[in-house]
This record gives sequence, structure tokens and C-alpha cells, in this order.
Amino acid sequence: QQKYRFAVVPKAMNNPFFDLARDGCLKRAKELGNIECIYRGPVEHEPATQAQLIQDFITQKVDGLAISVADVASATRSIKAAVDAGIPVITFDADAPGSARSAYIGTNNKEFGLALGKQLLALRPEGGKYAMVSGGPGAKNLAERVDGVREALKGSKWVEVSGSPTFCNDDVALAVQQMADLKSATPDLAAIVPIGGWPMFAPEGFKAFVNKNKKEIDAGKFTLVVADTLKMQLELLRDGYSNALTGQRPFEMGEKSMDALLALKKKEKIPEIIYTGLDTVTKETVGQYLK
Amino acid sequence: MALLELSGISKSFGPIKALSDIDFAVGRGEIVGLMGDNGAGKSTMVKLIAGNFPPSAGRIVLDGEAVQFHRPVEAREKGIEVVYQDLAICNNLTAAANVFLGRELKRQVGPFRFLDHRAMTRRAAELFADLKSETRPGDLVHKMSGGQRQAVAIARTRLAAAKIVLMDEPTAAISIRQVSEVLDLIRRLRDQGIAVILISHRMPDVFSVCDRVVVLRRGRKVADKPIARSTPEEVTALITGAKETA
Amino acid sequence: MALLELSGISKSFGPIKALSDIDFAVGRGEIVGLMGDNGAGKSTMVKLIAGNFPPSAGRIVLDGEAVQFHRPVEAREKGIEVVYQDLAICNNLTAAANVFLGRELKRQVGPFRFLDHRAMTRRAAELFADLKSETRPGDLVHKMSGGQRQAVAIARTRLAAAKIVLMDEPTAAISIRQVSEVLDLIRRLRDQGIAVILISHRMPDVFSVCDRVVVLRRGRKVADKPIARSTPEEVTALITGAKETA
Amino acid sequence: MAETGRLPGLDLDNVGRASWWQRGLFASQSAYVSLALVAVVIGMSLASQNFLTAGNISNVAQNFSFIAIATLGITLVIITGGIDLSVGSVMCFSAIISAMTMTALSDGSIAPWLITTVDGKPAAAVPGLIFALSILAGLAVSLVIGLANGFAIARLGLSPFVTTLGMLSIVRGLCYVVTNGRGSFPSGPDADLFYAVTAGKVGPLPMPFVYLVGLAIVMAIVLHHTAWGRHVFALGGNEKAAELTGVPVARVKIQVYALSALAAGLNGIIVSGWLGSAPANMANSYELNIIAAAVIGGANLAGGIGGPLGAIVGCVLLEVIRNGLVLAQVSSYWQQTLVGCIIVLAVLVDRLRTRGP
Amino acid sequence: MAETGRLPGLDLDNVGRASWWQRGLFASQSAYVSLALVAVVIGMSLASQNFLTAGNISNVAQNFSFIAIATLGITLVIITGGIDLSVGSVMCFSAIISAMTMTALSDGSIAPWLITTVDGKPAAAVPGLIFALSILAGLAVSLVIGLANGFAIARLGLSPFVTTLGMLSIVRGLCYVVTNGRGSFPSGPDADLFYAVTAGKVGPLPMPFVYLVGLAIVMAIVLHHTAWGRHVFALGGNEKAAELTGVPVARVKIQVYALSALAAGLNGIIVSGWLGSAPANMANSYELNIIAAAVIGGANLAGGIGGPLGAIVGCVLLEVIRNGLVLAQVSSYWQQTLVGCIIVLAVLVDRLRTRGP
Ligand SMILES: Nc1ncnc2c1ncn2[C@@H]1O[C@H](COP(=O)(O)OP(=O)(O)OP(=O)(O)O)[C@@H](O)[C@H]1O
Ligand SMILES: Nc1ncnc2c1ncn2[C@@H]1O[C@H](COP(=O)(O)OP(=O)(O)OP(=O)(O)O)[C@@H](O)[C@H]1O
Ligand SMILES: [Mg+2]
Ligand SMILES: [Mg+2]
Repeated sequence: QQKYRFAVVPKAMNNPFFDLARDGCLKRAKELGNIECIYRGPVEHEPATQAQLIQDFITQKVDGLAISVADVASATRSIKAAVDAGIPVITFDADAPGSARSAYIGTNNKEFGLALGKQLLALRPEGGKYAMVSGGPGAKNLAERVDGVREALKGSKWVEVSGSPTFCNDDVALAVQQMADLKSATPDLAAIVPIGGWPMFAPEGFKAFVNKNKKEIDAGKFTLVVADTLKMQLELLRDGYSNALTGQRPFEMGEKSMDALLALKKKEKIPEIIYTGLDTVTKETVGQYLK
Repeated sequence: MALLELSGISKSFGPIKALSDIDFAVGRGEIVGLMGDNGAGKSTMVKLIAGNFPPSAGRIVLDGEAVQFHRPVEAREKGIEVVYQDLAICNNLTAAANVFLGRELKRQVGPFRFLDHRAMTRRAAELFADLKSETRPGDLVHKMSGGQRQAVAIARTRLAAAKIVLMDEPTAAISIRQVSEVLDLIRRLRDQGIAVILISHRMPDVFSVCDRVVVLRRGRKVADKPIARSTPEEVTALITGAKETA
Repeated sequence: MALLELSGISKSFGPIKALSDIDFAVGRGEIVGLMGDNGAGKSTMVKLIAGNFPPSAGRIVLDGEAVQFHRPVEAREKGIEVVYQDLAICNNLTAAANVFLGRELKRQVGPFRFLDHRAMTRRAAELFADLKSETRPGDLVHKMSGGQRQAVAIARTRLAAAKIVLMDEPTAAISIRQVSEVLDLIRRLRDQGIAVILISHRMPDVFSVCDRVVVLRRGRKVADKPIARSTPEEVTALITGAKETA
Repeated sequence: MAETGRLPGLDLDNVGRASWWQRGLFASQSAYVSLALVAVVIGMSLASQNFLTAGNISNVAQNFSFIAIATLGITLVIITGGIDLSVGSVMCFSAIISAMTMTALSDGSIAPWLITTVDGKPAAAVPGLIFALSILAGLAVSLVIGLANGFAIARLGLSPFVTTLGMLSIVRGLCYVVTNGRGSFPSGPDADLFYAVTAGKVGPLPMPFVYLVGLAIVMAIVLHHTAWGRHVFALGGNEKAAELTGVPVARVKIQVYALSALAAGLNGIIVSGWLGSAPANMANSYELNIIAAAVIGGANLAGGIGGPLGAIVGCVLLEVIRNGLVLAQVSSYWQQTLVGCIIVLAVLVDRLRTRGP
Repeated sequence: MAETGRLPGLDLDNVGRASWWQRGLFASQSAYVSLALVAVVIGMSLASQNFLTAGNISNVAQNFSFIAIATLGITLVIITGGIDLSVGSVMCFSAIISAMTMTALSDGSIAPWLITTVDGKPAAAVPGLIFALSILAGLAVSLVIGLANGFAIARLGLSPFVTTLGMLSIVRGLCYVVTNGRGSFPSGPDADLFYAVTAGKVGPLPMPFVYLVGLAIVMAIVLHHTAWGRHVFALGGNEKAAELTGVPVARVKIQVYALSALAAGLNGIIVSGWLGSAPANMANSYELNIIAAAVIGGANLAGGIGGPLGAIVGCVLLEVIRNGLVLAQVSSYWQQTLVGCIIVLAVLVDRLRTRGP
């Protein structure tokens, strides 16, 4: 049986989100047996470093590349170089539409934002002021989520405060501090929607923040709808520290990437866009996700 | 007319009045000894004349023209050369490079002007030989002894046609062999019509070359008289304060 | 028996032989003048004795005991005090702090030992007064004149009961008033049985206080004789190389 | 330095007395930056009425003390004329090691005799011991890193910038290596104690703030009233002179880098207690903020000048600006630019003040 | 410095001649790091058979020149005894401004007369003019930033570390502000020219490599054979002495910071050409790598020592290690740790070599 080496290149290796994708790849690679999954990306989110790494993989003549795109334009060129060298490329998590990649596997980030917005609207149709917390200003997928949230809430009674979104640069401590700052800046803030899990990755800091505003939350005057559904986030939701979560499925992204690359190697046809779907979790449904 | 004339010069550093109301003149080809206790203000006076900092009050007239230097190089362009007490030497450069620092010799190559290493080395070697100093032009100053460094600082003043040379304790660290060379040099400068202000704590040096001696005490001028009409004993008394004025 | 004895001492810095095969001894209560041209190796010799660096060859015997210092403080603990040519002063500290640097006076408060600022200031003031120096103990050294700094460096050697004091051009930058104080100090040290090695380019100083004079030339000892049997002229000739040996 | 008293016998007629505003605290950078701080606070409270609320003040007090303890440590290094770029990485590594130790002790994967079972739930055999061991483990690795820095700088004579730059990289890499990029969480029977001690409150005061004030006072006394403190300043003034006069230069240097790493390690543990997590990218590039805070507070990178008061003021200023800009609803994009401007302005004020004659 | 010849008249009997390995190039850090480089290359080529393939060598040549031009610039600053932390931000900002200018000129939103339409597609009215203007715009902003750094440091007397730390923050903030966080990419009729000039090849040599070699040769000549170069070294040796002897200290300093920023700007434009994009977080925290490369190559942060050869060797070493670790399939997490070790080792070797008497 033919052996294949597939490289998985995340945006940044310091993000726990990509660990799940890696675990998915590794598990699937083991199941398939004839695949080696090489997981390697820039440690921090920086496009030039990612581009250099892709070059290195091309030099190594890996059999396939799955890339979470750090910067669309630069990845477009790297992908072209890989495809020219005969290496099939797919993107996962963050896409480079218009590039030579064969497929994208991941979340529809616009949908993701819309889902977050709709959750908020469902919980609090009466509206109020809201703010968002984002990761880095450079990331296209995050920008799409922000747009999605805004679109979902357009026409409703929800208004975004100025200064939103704040950017925590993937620094979880900063994310919690920014939530506190946003609440201080606008005491009648009715909701915060972090469009990534950062503040909840600092569970104690997040709890401290929530406890300070416990009365308002219990009274339904302050709502927290958070993106992502990592285990610690589900636990926090279960314990009443947030109102709802919407999550992507990074593990599946990893699994499906291996399948897609293998299919490409076997010259099979695969759909260009494969959405892995979203999990919408509320207090009521959190139990089944925590199993 | 005096070559250099200071009138009503004062200089304060915060609460310290380093110089108070100094009047002082140097003529062409005159050697003036500037003496005084430690902290009397001698170096401060040199630095004022050399444009290191402006006086708090008073004016400086050079060659009949009131001058206001903002940078040392301006003073040098007007013909004031200085040997600083702390020598002003770059340890990471060679002796020759230090001598020519700020006025390197250059050679035209097409439209560019490159350093003329050979000419500078040769000229520096001549200057050191003149001073009877065993300083090697190509050696890094970093490794040199105190006296060798002083030779570098003195050699520097010989590069351009100066009107006046200020020497702040130029013989402090050098051996007797070179002391007499420096004193000779000072005399040769005088013979070329160049004025010299010599700061020194060595009474014999001052009395052997200077035409006039000026004594500072705690920032004030307490004496200014021809060397012939003074004695080492009197100057010592003036410096220590045993005698109030002369 | 000599207090300090150097035998066969050599020291090279890469290609430069700063000292070659020096034998040299100092007795208790003896004042030895160490003279030589710039770069002759005087400071190198002082630094060897003071433990700044080890000799390339040869041995040092202090008080009958062979010593091998690895750090300056070890030499000091054995009773060797030094006034360095470059003074070894911290500009950001006060004069008093500099004098007591490395051996601060302390006061016990419970289990802790705190600095005794008052005692140090007072003692430093006494030391400066002794030297007839107008140095204020509480002032930052940063702002002081060259001579004031030298006073700080000299005051430092008076703190402990030394066996031998090495002075590398201690009078280079200080005014005549204090020169005589320093020379007096050296005599007083001798009277207490302390040996002094005085490096100086000032012939009169050496001839007025020293018992013996040693002349170095290009790293070799060319003379070592009682002052009474030498003359300034002879020493000058030895320094300049006009005379080969004595 | 404390002795500025005048001596009776020494009255020179050309030396006056410095005016009050040129002496002591008033002449220090800390005083000027404090003024700047007051100005910024007034400005911020005008820009947002929420700035001076009790909740926000307690936020600020908590947030600034997150980097302030590390800033105290680095101030010592800066006074000796050195620099420590590894503090951010050390914060993270020490937090990770503490959390991992606590987890390993609690699930019995090391030293299982420390764990008993009470009512079917695991409990500590000796109350607080797991907690103490975890903290000690974190501090111990910090100490080792600090000693390595100090050894390389003091004994091998390497440049502090390069050594600690290398260490920044080495330690950050280790953070990723030991956790596989994931970070770790304090857990087990002593976790609550851990949170209480690091992120709790004493009356109205957040714990980190209490530690900070205590450490700052000790540091002020040690710097100005012990021989060791004097030696730290001497090193920054003229290292060669310090060596020649018998100051144990190498030892003091090693101690200073060790203390800086310990302070950073402690700071990291406290932050991880507040976060409830020690992510592997925690405190990433904080070294620049920490150095900026120390410098804004008056520590001079050339050595010989600095102190705890300035360090704290610098940290407060940075945090007030960060917090204020969010409160004033300034676009996030502008924040970095403004913080940069403030850093330059703070040193500019100092420079204009001391501008020579 | 070039004059080491001996003079006939001056032969002192106690002064010998340095052995060959203690003189000239052999005694320099660059020589030792080059040796280390050779060792690493041999090691890597044993670890992975892909390492010495033509494709990979050309990769390495391209990648290291991405930071090498900026390293040349910062080496100048380091020789004067300064430091420039803003280079990473400047790389990014200059690339963004270039790309934005090209886009704006191409879609006619500024200076629409530069655009005509040929066969229904937009084309440049004057071939290459849009390209030239875009590059100039990028370099012009870099120059402005460099001049601002230089002015603050030379005229206002601020510390280089703090000034450029502030600038790092200011300029990175501006990158986000002008692009609204998204970055930008070169587009329009001259984009292909832009790509050819920045990321093309001359024969087998990548363009960036060609620029680098050219600039390094010019720099070597200027440093060692012009008065300006001599003054740069003098500044690093003793700034006060340089001032007193008539070296135009402030001017040279400003020029040096301006050149450093220009080099970084040029480097940024080249990288963006290769990426085909100028994202707003490009070259984030590259300053530490760039400084590390300069230092590994022998530039001394205390000032007075350094040169282009060393800078290049330092960059090559860092890139060979990065590339080699990927090829040898060592985890990224270890890469940082290893780079840190190499930094420390490089200065350690230098230190042992020059170890005192
Ligand atoms: N930059 C400065 N800031 C503050 N005070 C200064 C400064 N420079 C000099 N002083 C003070 O001014 C006074 C005069 O100093 P100056 O250096 O002129 O003395 P001097 O006569 O040259 O002494 P010496 O013979 O010791 O060199 C001293 O009290 C000194 O402390
Ligand atoms: N650290 C060093 N490295 C290399 N060479 C040195 C070093 N220290 C001194 N030298 C050299 O050793 C020789 C002797 O120097 P030393 O300082 O002992 O002279 P000196 O007799 O004290 O002269 P001076 O009267 O000028 O102070 C000189 O040639 C000097 O260049
Ligand atoms: Mg003087
Ligand atoms: Mg000497």
C-alpha cells in the first residue's frame, strides 16, 4: 500500500483551537494506516513565517498540504507554488478563495457570526448595547464573524458601542481585562459577544468577571454569548458563567482534511467547500456536549 | 589688540558658581599659565572658550569679533585647538584615526572621497616622533598607557593652523622625557605667533614657559601678572588662599 | 626580611611584553619611587601586585608568604591598598559612598545590618579635611573636578590598617596645595611602618619623599638604588634611555 | 543616596544651595511621571465618567500589579546597567510549571502519598502542602533561569542583552515543549487555596497589590540602606571601580538576575492564579512593556539610577492609559500608537527636565 | 580599521608581532561564526538529504536575505552604540504604504492621469511610473520614521531603546489604522513589474540576494574607507570625544537611524513582493531576530564594533537553523529553544576567544 506524508499547517501553534484539529488529523491518520500527519506551523500568527514554512514543505516534497491561511494574498502565492510542484493543497479553518487550493474544509465564518448574533437575539429580543472581543485585527475569518454578528443584529434593537470590537491578540489575560474595561466603559452594556473563546480560556479570570456582574446576569440584563465550544467553555456554561456558546468542529476539520487529501491523491473528486458545521449550545443542551 | 578677550564671564552649574565675573585677555603669541586649586574653575573656563557650553553671562571676543560658539567644532573652525583634561579619545580606533578624527585626510577616486589611510598613518607617526612619544599609529588606543593617550591628544592640535591652543593639564600623565618636548612645543607655537593657555599644577613648567600667570580661586580671578614679576611662592600662596589678591 | 618581594615577574598582553623578568623588593616602612617612561609598565606592575590580573611568570611573596591573588579584594584583605591611575570611582554615588565602597560602615538594627550614613559622612569629611581637600562628602562625584576625584581615591586608602600602599600617580591632577599634603601623608604612612610604592612623573616629589628609586624601561628594571646615591639627572637619563643601567 | 546634609566646616563661598525643586524627590523622574499620571487621570475621568468608579479603580489596581512585581525585579537589573529580556517567558514558564506540578501532585502521578481520599473525593494528605510545593516548583525553575542568566553574564562575561534575548527564546520554546503548546491549569484539592492566595482580596485590596506594596517597601529599604543596595548602584555607576574597591561584582550581578527572574516567576504564578490557566503564550512580549514601565518610571538603561517607586508609577501609567483608551471608546487600532507616544513623551519630559546647561 | 602596517622608525624591543590567528579577519567574530555555520550546514545535510538540494539552497538564499537587508541597517545603528527596535514595524508599514499607493494609483483614486485604458483594461500611462512612485512612497515613510527616531535620539537626547520601543508600538498601530487591520496587497498594471523586481531571479540568484550583496559591499567600503564610516565607529567608541573633535555627532546619528529605517523599509517591500501581500501583522517581532542576527555576526551592542559580513553570516546561520529544523522534522516548539541556544553560544564563543590575558 502507498504511504503518504501530509503536512498540516495551522495559523499559529500557540492556539488551543488548532490542537484539536491536530488531534483529529492524528487520529484519522492512524485509522487510515498509510498516512503520516506532520503538524507544523508558525508558533505565533505571522504570515511571512507561514509562507516560508510552506516553501520548506514543498522542498521536502510532502504528498499533500492542509493550510489554515494566515493571510489570503500571500497564501494564494504559496499555494500556487505548491500546486505547481504537484502537491495537492486544501485549506481548513481559514480559506483563501480564488487560490489554486482544491477544497476548503471548515466553518462558514459568516454563518458563524450570524449564529452568534441570532443566539443573542433569541435570548434577548428586547435589545440593548453590545460589544465584541476579537483576536487580531489581521485575521480575515474573524472579520467575517464580526460582520456576521453585525448582520444578524441589524434591524434589531441591539446597537454596537463604539470601540468594539477590541482586539486581544490571542492574549487571554488581555481578553478578560478588555471585557472588564468594556463593562466599565458602558455600565449599561447589555451583552458581550467574544467571537472566539479567549476570555474563557482564562477560566478563573472569566469567573471573577462574571461574579462581579452576577446580579445583572441573573436578572437577564447582561448576556454573554461566546464563540467556540472547548471543554472548559462547556463546563463554564454548565456552571452558569455564560448564556450560550456557538462552536466550530476543529477535530472534524482535522479528520476531514486527511480524507480529502487522500481522496485527491487517489484522483477522486471532492466538493470544493466542505462545511463542518456549527454546534449551538445553551444551558439546556450543554449536558449532551459534555459527555 | 588682544587675540582673545573674555569680559564679565560667569558660569553656574545649578547651585555651583564655577566662574564668577572673569575678565581675561590673551595676546597673539602669548603663553598664559592658568593655575588654581582643584575645582577652582580652570577646566570650566577652557570648555567655555572651546564652545562646549555657553557662559551664563559675559562675552567672548576673538580677534576683534564677538563669538558665541554652540558646538566645539565651531570654535575649532575659528582656530581654537584644545587638549582636554579627559583627552577625548575613542578607544576602538587606532592612534592615527584618533589624531585625525573629525578632519580625516581624503583622496579623490572618481566622484568619491575615500580615506587616505597611508597618509594619515605617516603624518601621525611624524607627529608622535616630534613629541618623542613611542606611540604606534596603527595600534588601538584601547591598549595604550595613560601617557601614550595624552600624546595622541596633543598630536591632534598640530594638524591645523591654530590661533590659540588651550591645554588642560597636558603634562599630567606623561613622563619627564615628553614633558620637556611638550614645553618645547609650546614655545615653538609661541614663536609661530600662536597663543597658548596652559593649565597645569606643575609650578616649574608654568614658570619655565609662561609669559603671564593667571590664578583662579573658587571661581574668581585673584591674580593676573607677568611671570617675571611673580614667584612660585606667591602663586602658591594665591592658590591656597594664604594670600588674597596680587 | 622584605615586606613584599617580586621575583622573576613577567607579564605579556598578547604580543606586548609589558614586564620582563622583574625582581623587586620593598621593606617595611620604606617608600619606593617607581619611575619610567609612558608605557614602561608601571601601572601593569601595580595591577599585578594588587591582584587585578595574575603575572604571566614569576612569584610574589608578601610578608614571607607566597601569594596568588585572583581578585583585587583578596589583595586588600592582605593589607594592600591602591590608588589607581584611573581612580576607580562611581560617578553616580556621593564622595562619601565612594570612599566607603566595598567596606561600608553598618549599624545593627535587630537582625539586620543597615548602612550608617551619618558615620560615613562624618568620617569622609575628616579624611578630606586631613588631605586639605575641599571635597564635600555628600556631593555626587559626577560633578567633581579632576583633583576632587583624586582626593576621593586617596581618602579611601586611609580606611584600613594597610601594610603597603600603592599609589599610581596620585598627584597627577591635584593642585600644589594638596600635593604637599599627599607627600606628608606618605611620610606619615612610613612613620607608621607602612610601605609605600609611589609612581610619579614628578621628579621633585620622588626625590623629596622616597628612600629608593626603581626605574623601568620598556618592561625591564634598569635601576634600583637608594635615592641618596642618585640624582634627578641620572634618573632622567635612565628613563629616557640615554643611560642604559645604573 | 541619602546623605545630602551639609557639613559645618566646609562652606565654600561659590557654592549655593539647590532650590527645593531641584532636590530629592522633586528632582526625580518619578515625581514628573507622577504629575503626568495625575494629568492623564484627570483627562481620562473627563473623557469617561466611568473611569473613577470603584469597580474600575479596583480593576486598574489589579491589572497594573500583574506586571509591577516583574518590573520591580527588572528595575534592579537596570540599576546595575543590565537588562533582562527573558522576564515575559519566565512569567509563563513558572506559571506553567506551578500548574503542572499541582496537577501532577493532585492526581498522584508524582508523590502519591500526598493524596488521600475523603468521601470519595481526592484530598490533600497535608493541607496546603501541594499548594506550597507547586509554588516552590514554579519559583525554583525561575531561580534556575535567573542563575543561568546571571552566571552567563557575570562569570562568562556575556552581554546581558544577548544572553537574556537567547533566554527569552529558550524559555518560551520550553513553555511550548512541556505543554505541547497547550498551556496547563492548576487543579486538585489545593486549587482553591491557590486561587485565594493569588487572586483573592484582603479587605478591599486585591492580593497582588498587597504583595506589590510589601515587596516595593522592602526593595526601597534594601536599595538605600544596606551595603548590598549600595553595591547594586555602584555596579551601574562604574563596574570596574566596583570590582577594584572590593564589591563582589559577580555575586551581586548573579543575585540581581536571580531576583529579577524570581520576581517574574512570582508575577507569572499570580497572573495564572487570576486567569485560572497558564497558557503557553501567556505574557508573550510582555518584556517590552515591563522595560517600558521601568524606564518611564525613571530607571536609566545606562545604569546607576532607578527605584521601586518609579517602577510602580510607570506600571500604573501604562495601565491607566490602556484602560482609559478602552473606556474612552477609542478604536483599538489607535491604542498601540497612543501607548507608543506616551512612552516617548514620558522620557522626553525627563530629558527636558534634566537638560544640561 | 585598516592601518595595521608597522612603521620602520618605531621598533620597540618589548613589542612582538601578533600571531596570524590573532590578527585581521581570523581574529573576528565573523570568522568564528562562519566556522559554526559550516559545522551546522554539515550537520544538517547529514540529518536530511533534502538540505543540500538546489531548490532548498535557493530557498535559504531567498529567506535569509529577507531579514538581512534590515540587519545591515541595524548593524550601523549598533556600531554607533544605539539600537533600533522599530525595524519590524517599519518593514510592515513601508510594505503597506507601497501596496496601498500602488492600488490607489492603479484604480485612479489618486493622480488619475497616470492611468489609461488599453483594450478595455487599465494600463499605466508611463510604464513603470506607478511602480516607482509606490516604492518611493514606501521608502519615504520609512525615511520619515527613521528621521523621527534619529531626531529624538540625537537632538532631544532620548535613549535609543526607549525611543525605538515607542516607535515600534506607534508604527505597528499605524499599520492597523491605515489598513483597518486587514493589510493590503499590490495590484494594478505595474504589479507584475513589482513582483519581478522584488521576488524574481537574475539567472540562478534570487533578487533579494542580489540587492543584499550589492548593499553589503557598498556598506563595507563606506564603513572602512570614508570619513563618514570612521565617524560611525567613533560614535560607538566615545561619543563625547567624537563631539569634541568635531565629528557631527547629531547628524551622523540621524543618518544612521534613517538608513536603518530605509533598509528595513526596503526589506519590507521586498518581503511583501515575495508574499504578494502586505498583511498588517507582517514581520511582527522580527526586531528580536534581526538584532540577534547582527549580534551573532559580531556587532557589539556596547558600540564600536560590527560590519556587513558579520550581519550576513548571522542571518544565514539563523535561517539555516530554521530551515534545517523543518527539514529534520524537529517540532516547531523546539525551534525557538534551539535558536536561543545558538544566540548564546555564538557570543560565548566570541567571548572565550577574546578572553583576557
Ligand atoms: N557639568 C558640571 N555640572 C555641575 N558641576 C560642575 C560641572 N563641571 C564642573 N562642575 C563644578 O564646577 C567647579 C569647577 O570645576 P572645574 O572642572 O572647572 O575645576 P578645575 O579648576 O578644572 O579643577 P581641577 O584642577 O581639579 O581639574 C567644581 O566645583 C565642579 O564640581
Ligand atoms: N589590558 C592591556 N592590554 C594590552 N596591552 C596593555 C594593557 N594594559 C597595558 N598594556 C600595554 O602595556 C604597556 C605598559 O602599560 P602601563 O599602563 O603599565 O604603562 P605605564 O608605565 O603605567 O605608563 P604611564 O606612565 O603612561 O601610565 C603599554 O605598552 C600598554 O600599551
Ligand atoms: Mg580641570
Ligand atoms: Mg600608568
